[in-house]
Amino acid sequence: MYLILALLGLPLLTGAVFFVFDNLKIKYAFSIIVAAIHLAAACLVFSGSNVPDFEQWLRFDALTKLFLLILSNVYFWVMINSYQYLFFSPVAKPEKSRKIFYNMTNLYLFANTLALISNHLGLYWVALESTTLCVAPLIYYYRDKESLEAMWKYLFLVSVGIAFAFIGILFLTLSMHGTDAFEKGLYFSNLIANSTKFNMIWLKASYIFIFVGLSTKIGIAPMHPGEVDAVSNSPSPIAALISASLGGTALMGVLRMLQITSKTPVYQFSQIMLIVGGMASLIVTVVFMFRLNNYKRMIAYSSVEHLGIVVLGLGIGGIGFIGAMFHLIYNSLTKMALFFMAGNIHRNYKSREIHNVFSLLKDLRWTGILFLLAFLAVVAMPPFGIFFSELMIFQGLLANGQYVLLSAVLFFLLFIFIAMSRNVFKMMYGSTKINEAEINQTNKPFDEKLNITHLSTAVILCVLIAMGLFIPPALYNTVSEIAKSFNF
Amino acid sequence: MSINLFFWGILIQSLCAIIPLIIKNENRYSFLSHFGALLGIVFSLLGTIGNLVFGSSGLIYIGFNPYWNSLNFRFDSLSTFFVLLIQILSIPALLYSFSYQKPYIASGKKVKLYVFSFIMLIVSLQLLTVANNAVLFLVFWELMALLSYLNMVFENEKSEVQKGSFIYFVATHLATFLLYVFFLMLHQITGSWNFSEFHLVFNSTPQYYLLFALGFIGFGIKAGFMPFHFWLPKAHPIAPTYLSAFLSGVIIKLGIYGIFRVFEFLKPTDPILGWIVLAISLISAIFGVWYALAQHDIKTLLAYHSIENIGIIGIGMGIGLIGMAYSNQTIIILGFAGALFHTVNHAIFKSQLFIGSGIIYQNLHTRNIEKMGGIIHYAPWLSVFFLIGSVAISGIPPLNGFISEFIIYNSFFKTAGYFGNYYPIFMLIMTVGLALVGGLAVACFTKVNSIMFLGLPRTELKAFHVSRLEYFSLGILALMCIFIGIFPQPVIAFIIAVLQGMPIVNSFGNDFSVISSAFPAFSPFTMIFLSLILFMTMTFLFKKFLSRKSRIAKPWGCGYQHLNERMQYTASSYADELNLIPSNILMIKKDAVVPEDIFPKAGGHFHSHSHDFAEEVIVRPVYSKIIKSINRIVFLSKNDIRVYIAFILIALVSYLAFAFFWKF
Amino acid sequence: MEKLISVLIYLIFIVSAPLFIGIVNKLKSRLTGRLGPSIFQTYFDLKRLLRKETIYAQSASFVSRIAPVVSFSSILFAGMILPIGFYKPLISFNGDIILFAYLLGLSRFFQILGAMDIGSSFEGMGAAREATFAVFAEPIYFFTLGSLAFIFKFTSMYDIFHSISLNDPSFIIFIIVSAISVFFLMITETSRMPVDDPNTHLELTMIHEVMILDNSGLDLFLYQYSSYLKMLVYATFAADFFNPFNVQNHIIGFLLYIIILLILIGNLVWIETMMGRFRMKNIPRYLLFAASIGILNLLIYTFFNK
Amino acid sequence: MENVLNILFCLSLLYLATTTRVDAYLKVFVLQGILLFFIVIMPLINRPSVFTLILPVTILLVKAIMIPLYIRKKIIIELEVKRNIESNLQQFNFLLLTVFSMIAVFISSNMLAKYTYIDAIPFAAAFSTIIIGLYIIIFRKKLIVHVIGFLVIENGIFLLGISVASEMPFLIELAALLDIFVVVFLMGIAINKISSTFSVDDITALDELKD
Repeated sequence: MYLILALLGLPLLTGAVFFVFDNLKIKYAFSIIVAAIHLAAACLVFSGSNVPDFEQWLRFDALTKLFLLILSNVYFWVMINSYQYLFFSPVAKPEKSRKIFYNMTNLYLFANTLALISNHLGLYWVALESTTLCVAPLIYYYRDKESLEAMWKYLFLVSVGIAFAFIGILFLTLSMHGTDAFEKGLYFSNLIANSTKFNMIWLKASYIFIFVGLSTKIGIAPMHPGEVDAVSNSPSPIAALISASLGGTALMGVLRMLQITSKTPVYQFSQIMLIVGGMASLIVTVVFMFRLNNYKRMIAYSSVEHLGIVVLGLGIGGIGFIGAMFHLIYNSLTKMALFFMAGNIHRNYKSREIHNVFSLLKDLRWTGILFLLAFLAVVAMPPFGIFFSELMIFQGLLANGQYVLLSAVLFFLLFIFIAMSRNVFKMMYGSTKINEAEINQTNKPFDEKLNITHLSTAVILCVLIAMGLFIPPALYNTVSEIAKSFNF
Repeated sequence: MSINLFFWGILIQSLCAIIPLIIKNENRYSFLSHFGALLGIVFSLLGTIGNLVFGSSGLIYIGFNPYWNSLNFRFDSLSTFFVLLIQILSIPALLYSFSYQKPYIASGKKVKLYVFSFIMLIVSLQLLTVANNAVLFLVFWELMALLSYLNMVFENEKSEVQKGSFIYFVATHLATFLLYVFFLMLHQITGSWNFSEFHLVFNSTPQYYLLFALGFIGFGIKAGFMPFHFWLPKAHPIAPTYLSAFLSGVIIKLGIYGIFRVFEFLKPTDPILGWIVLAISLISAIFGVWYALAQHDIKTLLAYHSIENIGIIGIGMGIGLIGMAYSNQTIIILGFAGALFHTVNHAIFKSQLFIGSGIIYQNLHTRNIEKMGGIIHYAPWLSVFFLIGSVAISGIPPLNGFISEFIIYNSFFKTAGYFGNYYPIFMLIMTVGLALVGGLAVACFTKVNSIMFLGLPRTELKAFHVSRLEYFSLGILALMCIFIGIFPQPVIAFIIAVLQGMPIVNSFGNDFSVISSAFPAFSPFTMIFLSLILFMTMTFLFKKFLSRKSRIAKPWGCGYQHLNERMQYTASSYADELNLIPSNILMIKKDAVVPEDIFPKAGGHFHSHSHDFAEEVIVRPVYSKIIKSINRIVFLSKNDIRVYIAFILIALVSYLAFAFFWKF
Repeated sequence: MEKLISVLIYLIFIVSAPLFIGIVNKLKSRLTGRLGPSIFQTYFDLKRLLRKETIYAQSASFVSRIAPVVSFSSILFAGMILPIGFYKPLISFNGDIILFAYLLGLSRFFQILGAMDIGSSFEGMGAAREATFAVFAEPIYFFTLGSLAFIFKFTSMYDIFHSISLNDPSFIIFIIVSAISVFFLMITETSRMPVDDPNTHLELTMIHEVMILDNSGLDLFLYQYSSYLKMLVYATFAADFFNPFNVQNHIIGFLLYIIILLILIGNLVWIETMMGRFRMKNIPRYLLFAASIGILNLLIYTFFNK
Repeated sequence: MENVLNILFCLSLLYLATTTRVDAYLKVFVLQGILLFFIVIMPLINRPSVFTLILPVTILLVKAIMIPLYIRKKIIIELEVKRNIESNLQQFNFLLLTVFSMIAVFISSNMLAKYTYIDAIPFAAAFSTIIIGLYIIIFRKKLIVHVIGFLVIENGIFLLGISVASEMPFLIELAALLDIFVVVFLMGIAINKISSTFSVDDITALDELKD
């Protein structure tokens, strides 16, 4: 019982209480404690201690355990780095946006955890909608034109998307009509148990609506722009939070629907939908990667690409499915590392344009190296985990005999690699076009002290390498349990 | 026992790599890490030799991953050969890198990252050749590419360094993608990740040719065969010289190691594959050396020579492949022995030439040979070592280059002998091709030596500082060249031992008496070359004794007394006639301003530059076409919210239509 | 005993090298109506050079001191491989045709370096031309000798030449074809008339002469002697193709060898007096022509002899 | 009786398609709120228990009174917004589009009604409301109109919920309504900020975020 309290009660309470306080230091301390407790609870849940399911309202199967661990891990790291960020971020009128920062993050944690562990589709929907509401003011942190526009677009697009998801839920109830499951209501356990008795047409329609609706939040093309604008204009801890954890929660809905349709003839269709979604996001990323000049936007598009690969892996099934699960874990870690370092660069170079940032390796010694390592992680260089998960997904593609698809994926990945490395290396070394000497006088010297963001990024990268080569047995068991529940 | 000695050595090296990150003082950590790594290499060298002598082909497990099962290492004969090559070559490379970085440290450049990545590069190379699990192999393969990239950006202020290293990084990444598919398909067919289980019967797998193509092109890009070599002339000149010496001496050989593994996995029994490999290698050899002839930048020239030597190694492997197709053991042995021997030779003399050019670069700060000249008067010993290197590389008798080309010539004659019908004609073409390559190499290296070292210095030269350490590393390599040239027997015995261990050789019957008969007799060589050198010293002493008086005077020059350095032959004029023949392939662009009036005033100038065919005609247009077509997809880029909502509607409608009209 | 005879033959070969050129000059002057120098004039020149003082250029380094020695001794060793007068040569093992070609390559390498060492544009021009024509000479050698090696499946000089038996008519075609291309190889390598005029003194036209322009005294002695030796080596190489009726008796063999040499001299002199020089630009084209003849006889063999 | 209310709902949609003035949009939205109230009340007439009445009353309260008041007070009066809604598609084409889509929806819902257990008219009405709501968002420039379009979509979804007579637990319905209200509330604040920072409140101003 105390686990539920830790997971849900505490964040809600602190979120509400903080409306009264406005001393930032206490708020920071409190939210770190809450985050730590939440992480401890998530680990306990992950390692199998049983939790009451509130007469079917909550559900703790392997999938929720994994996603819960990802969420709390991301939230913990973001909270640690948020204070460092709040004080130095270049904001015109900081105190107004700082006041509501910690309230919204705690409420976000509450809504997100509720969405993950809810067993009822409607409850999941409401929690997802409330996460959007919590995140919207956080995006508007900088209080300038871009962040306002990003917040508006994100809010509008995602709420329209989620409205379509609600239509999907209604279609699901329609498909349940006339069967005994109808009385038992929209509980996942009930839906998964007797999904074979549903009406196939409505099930297919509900799958489409839910997939399209939720993909605005996950960031799968062609519904990705809202997500990309939000991530590229929000402060970097929030950007890390959105791209690392929010994508996963929305993906939970799609996974649940996949689970429901897994025993029915609609399964092949839902897999094709996922593959199409995955490929579309890869194409979109390739197209935009060559045209952009803002490194935060570049990282946003790389998260669209990686979530596209995850969805592609889910659509393939078998070893590809397992690869997609690992890819999700590794992607959340890499995104955090990338965004923290991007935050550092933004703070020192005061601009998000790539051509204004140069000789990173020389001036910001630590940030440069860590940003380079994070970039190598995101581009699937071996010691880091993403290389192994992508290899599993390629293996799944081959097992299905999709040679054409595999070569297309490799082609896109190569060109994304070319575009991204061109941008990152332009930032890394001295810019040859502008005469470096007179530029240096203007914004020198950078304060390159070793602060907490560097330490946390370094720890994240080490965890990424360790988890890449030697997968912990608990994780292996959970992932194979999930695979069994999707009957692979 | 010897295996954990090897791993102890690796441990020491990686520790020394981490030293620079701890110690602050530049000179101290550079000294400590370099000589610590040397100690580590000696340890692992003893380990490899130990287990070669005692022979242990067991698997060494370092961990278990649920999806890639056992991550293990194996010391089979081929990997021991390449590990030994890497370890022997890394000794002079490390010595030279230490002295190369000294002036840079003095001028206050932070070399922490580069020392770390160079030593880790050596460690990852050694582990790469010994890795037995495909995923572990891929991990170390990418690590090698990454670390050599990190090392290549030593002087990253210059834009050409940024461009060249970027092209290198993308090329290796492209090669790795091909290898992903290659190893995944092999895993799918054989169901295991270990190299030892990757052997496949030829006709059982439909995708056999696809697999061969993937493997060959994947490793060929790294080795530098002609059509996929575009990154090599871009990456070598900009890399710091100790890295380019190591890159072309050792890292390219890993492409060859990979191709040997491809032969081992697929055991090709179709001679056409052999012919394809032969054709590609002949083209790489001939055009490699012809491009080298047209270059003015010493390191690009040496890079193209690496392509030529890789071509010669490829010819040896092609012959071996044909032998495998007809399962005739003598041909296999001759072909592969020639290839392996030339790998050793090339690693030795190419590192020597690169180190020499590096020393010159450090003193003259230019790589353009047209600005050099007359260095022999300032650094005689350096020019002696460079001369030995260039005589060896063009395959001239007393030195080691000749021995490996001799084996390959013999394999031509033996192949023509064994298989009747058209083989003699093709083998004749191969012999003449190789002879042409030899002739061009002679022309190219006479050009390089004479323009750089002999004659009058084109830019005034003051002091020419070469540290004792550099002389020592050049000395080791020169001695190796001469020793192998005159006493090839020990290296031949070692290569025969390696060949016996290779499954592709011993699976066609293992009565190794046939091997000794297949090999041409090497005993006369030692006798001939020794007497040749003895005769030369005798005549030289005789000449010195007989000519009682010799005088130094102005060069004759048919009576014109005021010879100055601008009247000398330059590199482009020397090679001009030879470059005219394939001028459209070499794509030589000449811009010359010729003063017309009778008494011409100053201002005339001549500059010729050759562009790389593969890059200008294949890589650049394809790349720009793809980028153009990507940018043409513009409709996605309107950032108006109504367009986003319209996307949602369109996606919804199209999915619904697709769902209800799709028949399943 | 066998070894002793071949050593003796080899010594005669070395001593008589200048004589060969002497006879050629004598015959040439006779044909052009001049009395011409005595056939031993070349020996006198060599003796004169021995006494002369060797002068080195300022810009010359140790390379120009060792270059004549290396090129002289490598041609000497190349001579050892050739079966002179159909005798078993001093060095003969499987694959010595490759050693022969590359030894000549070694002498060429150091001769070019010696020329470039002085740093004057004349030597540079000679060296560049020498390097270019050498690139085309090697294919001719390998085409002719290689095709014979493939036909007879031997790779040693002595075995190849001994397996040519002229009594079988199809072999006569091979011999004639390869003789033409080898004759052309001889002319290019030893810089005789159609490719390069040996006794011209107009620097712009010289190839071989200009490389040794700046050498004097003992160096010139060594270079002159090695060019005479090279001439005799290529003449013997050309002569060896005509091993008539696989004669066993050595004395008759040696006499036959001398007769063939004289015929060769006649040929050489005839061409030198009759023909002018080729233009420098299209010499590579002639060399390629000579090389393509070589491949002809292999085609003949493989296709007709099925 | 429900069918009559649904048809009235479709009529309100058609009216939406024709008007060009903003406060007309608002009036139609209020009408739809009232219609929804009656549709929900209709089946509950025969068993009037307080508990079941909470839902329709909240719908009436939220949809008919609170949101319109909020929009009218906060947006139209404070910002003296220009009356007409600029649209980037002539009115006539927009009307044609809505009519065609409604026809298509009605045909397809009849076809569906044969196979599966749904009654055609309410389903068609709900679905066409959703689609028309989308058209309003896509083809109008004003931000307020976008909000109203979003609310029309919410009405459509609610109508769909009722027509499917889903046993959605009471708490979830209420939470959904609450969510919608908060979203509109946030959008209202956002529009305030946009019109103050961008000085013009139609969508074309929002193109700062280039790649």
